[in-house]
Amino acid sequence: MMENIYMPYLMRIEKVTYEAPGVKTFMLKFVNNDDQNNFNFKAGQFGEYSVYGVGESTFCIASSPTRKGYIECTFRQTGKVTNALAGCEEGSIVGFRGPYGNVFPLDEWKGKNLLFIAGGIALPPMRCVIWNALDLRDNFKDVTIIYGARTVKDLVYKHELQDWEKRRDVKLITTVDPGGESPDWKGEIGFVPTIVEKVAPSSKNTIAIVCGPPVMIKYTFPVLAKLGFADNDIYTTLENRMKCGFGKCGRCNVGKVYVCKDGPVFTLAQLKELPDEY
Amino acid sequence: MADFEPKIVAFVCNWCTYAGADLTGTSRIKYATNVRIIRFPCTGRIDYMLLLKAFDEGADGIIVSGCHPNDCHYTSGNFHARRRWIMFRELCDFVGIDINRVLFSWVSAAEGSKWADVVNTTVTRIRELGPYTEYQKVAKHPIREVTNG
Amino acid sequence: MDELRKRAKELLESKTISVVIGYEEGTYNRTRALFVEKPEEASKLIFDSRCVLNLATYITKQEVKAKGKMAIAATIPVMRSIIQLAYEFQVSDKNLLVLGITPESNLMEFKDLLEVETYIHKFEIEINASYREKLDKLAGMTQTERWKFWIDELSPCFKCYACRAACPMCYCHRCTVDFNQPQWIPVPSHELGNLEWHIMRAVHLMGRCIDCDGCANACPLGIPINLLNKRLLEDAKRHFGGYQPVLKGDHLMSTFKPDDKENFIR
Amino acid sequence: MTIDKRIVRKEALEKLFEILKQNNRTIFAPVSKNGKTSFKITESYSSIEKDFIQTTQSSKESVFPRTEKILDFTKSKNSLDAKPFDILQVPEVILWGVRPCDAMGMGELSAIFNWDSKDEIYNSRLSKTTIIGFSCFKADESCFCTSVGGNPGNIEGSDILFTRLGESGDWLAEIITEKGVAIVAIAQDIFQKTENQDKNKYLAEVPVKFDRETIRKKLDAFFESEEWVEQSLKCIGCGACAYVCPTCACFDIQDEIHGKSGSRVRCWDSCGISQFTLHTSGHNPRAVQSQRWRQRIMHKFSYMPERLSVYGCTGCGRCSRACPVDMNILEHLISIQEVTL
Amino acid sequence: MSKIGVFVCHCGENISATVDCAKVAETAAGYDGVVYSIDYKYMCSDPGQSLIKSAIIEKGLTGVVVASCSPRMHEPTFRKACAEAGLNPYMCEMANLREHCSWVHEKGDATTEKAIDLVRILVEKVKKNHSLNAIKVPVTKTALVIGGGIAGIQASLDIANSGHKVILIERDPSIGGHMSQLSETFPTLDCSQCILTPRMVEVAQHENITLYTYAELESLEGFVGNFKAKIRRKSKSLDEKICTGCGQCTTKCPVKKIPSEFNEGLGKRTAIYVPFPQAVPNKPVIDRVNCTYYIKGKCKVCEIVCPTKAIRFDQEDTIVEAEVGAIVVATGFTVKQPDFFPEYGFGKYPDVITGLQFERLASASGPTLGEIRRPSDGKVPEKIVFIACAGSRDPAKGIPYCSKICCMYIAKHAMLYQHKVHGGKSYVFYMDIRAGGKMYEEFVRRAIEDDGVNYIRGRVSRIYEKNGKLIVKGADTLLGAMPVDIDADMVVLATAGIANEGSEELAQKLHTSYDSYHFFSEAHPKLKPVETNTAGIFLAGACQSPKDIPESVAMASGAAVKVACLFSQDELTREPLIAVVNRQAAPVFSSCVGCFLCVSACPYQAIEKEEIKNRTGEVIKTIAKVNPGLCQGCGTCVAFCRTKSIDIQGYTHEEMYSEVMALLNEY
Repeated sequence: MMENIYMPYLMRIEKVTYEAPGVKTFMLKFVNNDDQNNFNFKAGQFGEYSVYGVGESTFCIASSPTRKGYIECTFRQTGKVTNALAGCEEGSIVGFRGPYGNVFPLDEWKGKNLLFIAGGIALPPMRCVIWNALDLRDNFKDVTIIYGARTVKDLVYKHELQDWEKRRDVKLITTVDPGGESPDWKGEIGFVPTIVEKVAPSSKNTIAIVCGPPVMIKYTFPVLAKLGFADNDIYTTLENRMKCGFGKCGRCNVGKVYVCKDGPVFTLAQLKELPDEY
Repeated sequence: MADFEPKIVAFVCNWCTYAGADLTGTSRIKYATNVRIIRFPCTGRIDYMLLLKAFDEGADGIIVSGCHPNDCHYTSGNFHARRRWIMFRELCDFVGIDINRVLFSWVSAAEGSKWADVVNTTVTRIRELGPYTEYQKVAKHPIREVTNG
Repeated sequence: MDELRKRAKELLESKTISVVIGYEEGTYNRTRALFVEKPEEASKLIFDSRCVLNLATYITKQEVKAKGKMAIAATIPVMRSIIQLAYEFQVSDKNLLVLGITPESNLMEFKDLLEVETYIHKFEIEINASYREKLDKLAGMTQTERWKFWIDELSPCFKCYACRAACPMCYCHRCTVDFNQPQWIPVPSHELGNLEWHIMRAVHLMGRCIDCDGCANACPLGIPINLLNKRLLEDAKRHFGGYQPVLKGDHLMSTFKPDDKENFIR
Repeated sequence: MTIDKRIVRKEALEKLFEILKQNNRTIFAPVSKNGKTSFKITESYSSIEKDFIQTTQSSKESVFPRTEKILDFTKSKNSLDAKPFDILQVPEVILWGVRPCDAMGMGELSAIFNWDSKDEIYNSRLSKTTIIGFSCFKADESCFCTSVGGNPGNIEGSDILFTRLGESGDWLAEIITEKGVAIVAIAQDIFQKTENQDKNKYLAEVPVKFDRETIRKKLDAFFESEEWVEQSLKCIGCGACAYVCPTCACFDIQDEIHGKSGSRVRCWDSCGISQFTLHTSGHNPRAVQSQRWRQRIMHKFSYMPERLSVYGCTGCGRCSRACPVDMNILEHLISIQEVTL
Repeated sequence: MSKIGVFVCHCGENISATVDCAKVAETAAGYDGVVYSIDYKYMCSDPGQSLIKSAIIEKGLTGVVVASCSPRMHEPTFRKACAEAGLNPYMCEMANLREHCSWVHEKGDATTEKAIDLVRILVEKVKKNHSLNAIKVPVTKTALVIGGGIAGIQASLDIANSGHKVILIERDPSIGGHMSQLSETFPTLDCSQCILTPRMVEVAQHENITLYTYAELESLEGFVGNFKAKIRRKSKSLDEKICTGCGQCTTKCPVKKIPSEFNEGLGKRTAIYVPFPQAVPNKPVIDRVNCTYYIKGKCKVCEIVCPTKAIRFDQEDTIVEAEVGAIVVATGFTVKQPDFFPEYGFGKYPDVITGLQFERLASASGPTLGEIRRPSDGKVPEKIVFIACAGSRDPAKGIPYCSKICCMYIAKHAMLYQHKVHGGKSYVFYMDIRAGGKMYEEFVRRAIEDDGVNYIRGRVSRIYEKNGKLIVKGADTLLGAMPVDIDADMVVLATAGIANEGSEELAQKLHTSYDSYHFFSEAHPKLKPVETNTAGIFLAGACQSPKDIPESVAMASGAAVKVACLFSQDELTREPLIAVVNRQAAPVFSSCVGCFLCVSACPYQAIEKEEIKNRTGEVIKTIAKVNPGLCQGCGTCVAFCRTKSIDIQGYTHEEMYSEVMALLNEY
């Protein structure tokens, strides 16, 4: 007997965290335990989150697969569904389908340095893999995180940023766009690509993972190239519009690729193969 | 249809009819309980889609009411609304929506008793017409399973 | 027809016009839109009684606009659409030249839209007999019969939006059906969604529809949706003395008369 | 590969229809209304349209309805109850009068709905549908099944395929699948034994217009071509082509709710409509119509063969007939084959 | 994340008598998003309000629904309470359980059911509500007063005295208006000029008032607090700064036969002239139409005689641009002119004159130095007839309204006549005597009883001349319509007061509305008599309808106070319940397609075009923009917009939609 692949898991909102203006993080727990026990995912994967009666919306799982028993998602209020999600309180029930898509190849990265570069609301997809890596800290050499946002207000995961700040085994550089700083801002000031050029570690034996708004990505890639990163060592995630999540509805089809199946994680090398329809 | 209690929605403007209905209250004039008032700034604000939505969600009758001509708090909102309704009524009638279930009226802030009267007449009328099953059938079960029309 | 080709050729050669929108021979003995950008291709242009597609739809299409100044072979319905579009600030003399085609299918070039306006006002918007018959038949039905008629007619609609796409007046970048906060019109194609979509469209065309039948011709399922617009056209005539597209002045639905009839209001 | 071949006499076809009805199957057959022929639930044999080249819409709707429930739910404060669509509700259906190109389309749909995760709802609908195909004895200028691996008498996808044997009016019935066998079983005396018959001489002439392999190869390098802009200039961006297509399967998922309870439905969508890929941010990966037209062709003739190892076109020519602005896919494919890069 | 609090009020017994308030509160508690729900005896009482406030703070409420009386009653109260507790006031909604439920229905389940529905509707609405902040518009604290009659003068002085700048413009060479033409004023018979001229001087000398005479409004842009006015100062052919007003020029000017406007044509003036002796400013202007130099190109006598060489023949009109925050329209009225009464032989018989002309005859500064002498031969009329309602209250003549002032000034005229011409006989033909007003009725009585004016109730059918007499054919309706013929020496017509010429064009320049008689329309006939539909533009005096002096002055002061209120704050704060056009990030910018059909639907001209330019400055999109200063929030545009691009704060699509949904569905 086949399963109805459109049936979401029922999830109860355990905790709501306000991250930044219009940005919230939900901690979701499975309403029924079997679901929870059968569920596992890997860093980089995403899901379809739904408010019943409103619809479904696609975004990544922001918590690490190493943290069991719950998943977290962080979203910004932009459309119909995210607005509805934002209207939910702790205790209310939402739907979750997933996990979908490919993953960050952490195993392949064993013994390498990791350079995470994130901008604005694109830290969440990164956070998943960051925690994953940190939880398996010994597998990797240096871990550097460069994170920027428009203003100090817009930085997400402020509490975790402090944790990473404190950790000896992580090098965290935060930056805000010029004019976005607050009086007591101690971090960098400048656009992410500029900062990357300034502080990035050597490209030698290093994997760069870049997530952020299109503009940021556009200008960061050349910098990395200049720093000597190979296209195969640069990873990013794509966010196309999706409905089904498993390569049927046709929305995320870019060239021969279905972002929902072959993505969302791509190396720069792979991206260069794709037509510019993402 | 003795035990049929019509659901009636009233879209009214804040300045005349809503105030008129307030007066009905302060003058303790009794009327049927079937009506629920939704307040708009002006009849000019009332979107025709809301009338359809009310029927979608199961209203058996609708009252739309505002200021008398020339009394509009915004001078001409009710005039615009009136012209819109003239056309919209024709359209509804043409597609077979029962326009006897939509009652338009001007009720000023001074016409407390008229409001009670408008409500009661509407309720009686809708009682006679019965529930709007014709429309509700389509609205509540719009999907024809496995069909090519 | 030759005049048209000749003129098109001249305009393109002289570079006063970057693209001429006209008709070419199509399949199934139909004609279809042709966009002439090279003078030598002007010879492909044709015109005859089969040319009913409302080309005005293309003058608001971003890819066509992008080509530069347009010239358009315009029959009277097309000219009406153009004037209404100009009234709504979507086209102007700056980017459009009208190569009018008279009912006698003669070429009639217009200096500017003002001339076009004056010209089309010579012709009343008239609903032809066959449709008048259909309208009367429907008017004769009981409300329930009409309801049934429309539910049956509209339920096959699968919301391909060909009617919208073919309509020169449906140039909005975001149609009400694409508006989802709140979701005024159900997205799926079903009886309610279809009914509300077509009612909404008819309302939005009040005082703007110029009766070109583009929507009905476009419908792959042959649904007579234009009956709605025709009926409203009639009503506009009955209640407000009808309308004609104009370049300036009041729009039927965004104005009013203190003595608009209100016998239906208590 | 056919299991068996039988003869059905001219007048016996109606009997078969009656028998199927008595076995209370829901029968969808071509019926004509204001100039358009489409599949409708049909009670009487006489109401069936017999002299048609192609129905306006494909028969895909019986397996992939334009709007179908995928789940129901009821919500209340802090609790929620959701039920998947009950596939047992799916009725036993007979598709009568399907053209070979349509039947072939079912295979391509199945590929889409099963290449990755298996779509239960689609599959159950398909499994409960018996397809009684009728070969084409007529074709028109839009038909090009022979250019995309089909032919007017193609058995692929049908459970039984009828071919009219010329003037005699008798029918050759090719029983192709077990479902077909089951039909024969309930109407034994209608399906008479026969010696081998050559149906080909009775079939419509559909000349080959292009070679899809050539086009597929060409498309690999064709992405940036100006041709797409040329071809799509007159495209007004509606979904007609996709909705009449037997293989287009793009869909949208929407929730509908009245108060506490509602359902999640899947409904057709089209890559030709500008909203299809539009992000809430306002960014649109396929911002102009030429990109959307390219997507349609590339998807059918390049991406699908590559990823699903089937082509997304059966040559039924419906999109050409349905297009409000007369974009003729055959013309466009031919020019793609001919244009030199 | 919505945390809604529901507060159900018993209003003593008013609600709880027929509605089961506890049940309402209890049911509401069950709704999604409602985290606190309670009923209480008096929500509007201090303990009631603090109940709400503490709940907001303790439960961290994001929205409040107070189910009590009509929002028209207590909305401000509860919104204020919420604000005090740190919740945005517009996150508070009221369900009307009293006026719309408990008071109009009998006790019973149905009534409670309705109450529950009403609450649910607003719970769902408030979930969709957005925090709103009052709109602030800067104010230019200068007022423009149009018209220098008594109303304009009064308004200017009041505004100026409240410490604000005023620009007063007057079409004629001098301020003063009709009042300066009057002889005495009813009901006190004090001399008009004696009370007016000091005011005129005060205006001229007031440091806060800039006076432009011989000037008109050219055009007006902007909105309340921020108008930009262009004022045309017609050339006076004179350098006012150096002119001393010695009067040499006016005495020497050869063109002496021009009928004087000030004297209503009964006197003459020169081509370069000062309208009247007490004119302010008391400096001449050259009437170019009649000046020989401008006609024939030579003369220049005035230039020659002018001791200060102040004459400037080549002077041109100048345009003054002024930024003003408010405008008072006080353009006054005029009276019906000759051709209008053929049956009365007006124009044909020089001795048939208007009331205003009689004022000049009776005025000490008039052409006859205050003696009543008839225009034709200067003879003192022994018999005089006054005809009331000459034109007024006469639908046939297109003036159905009552000009209001005539009854009183006719009584005054008759009285003055009796005082000045001893043994003279005066008759008044009237329809009704409308003498409403302090000491008015007494005044009329005095005319009749003490001064023996003969009042005849009836209309005059016609007037014709017969051997030097004007035969007035009338009828006395009190004596059964008995015909009355009077052989009068002079006839005075109380001609109808009508809108000033040009008032229509002015209204259009100001974007304000005017009535079918071309008088300016007030915003509300009862409650906003001095406002217009355009915020920041006010009315004073007879430009709105015929008025007598005290009324005009009162209205002027009223308008002045309105202006002063406006100017009392540096920024106007307005309720944010106005329309807004959505804006999105590039490349969309807005869903508005710029068809601008909304523009003609807006009663307040509040919708403007906004051009969106790219970096190189070229216009890539033109969309609608609502001017928050002008929008009054009616929402007509909202229902009209096809793309749903305009929405109205406080009554948004989402809010109204969810109200309807909530109303018809259980939750």
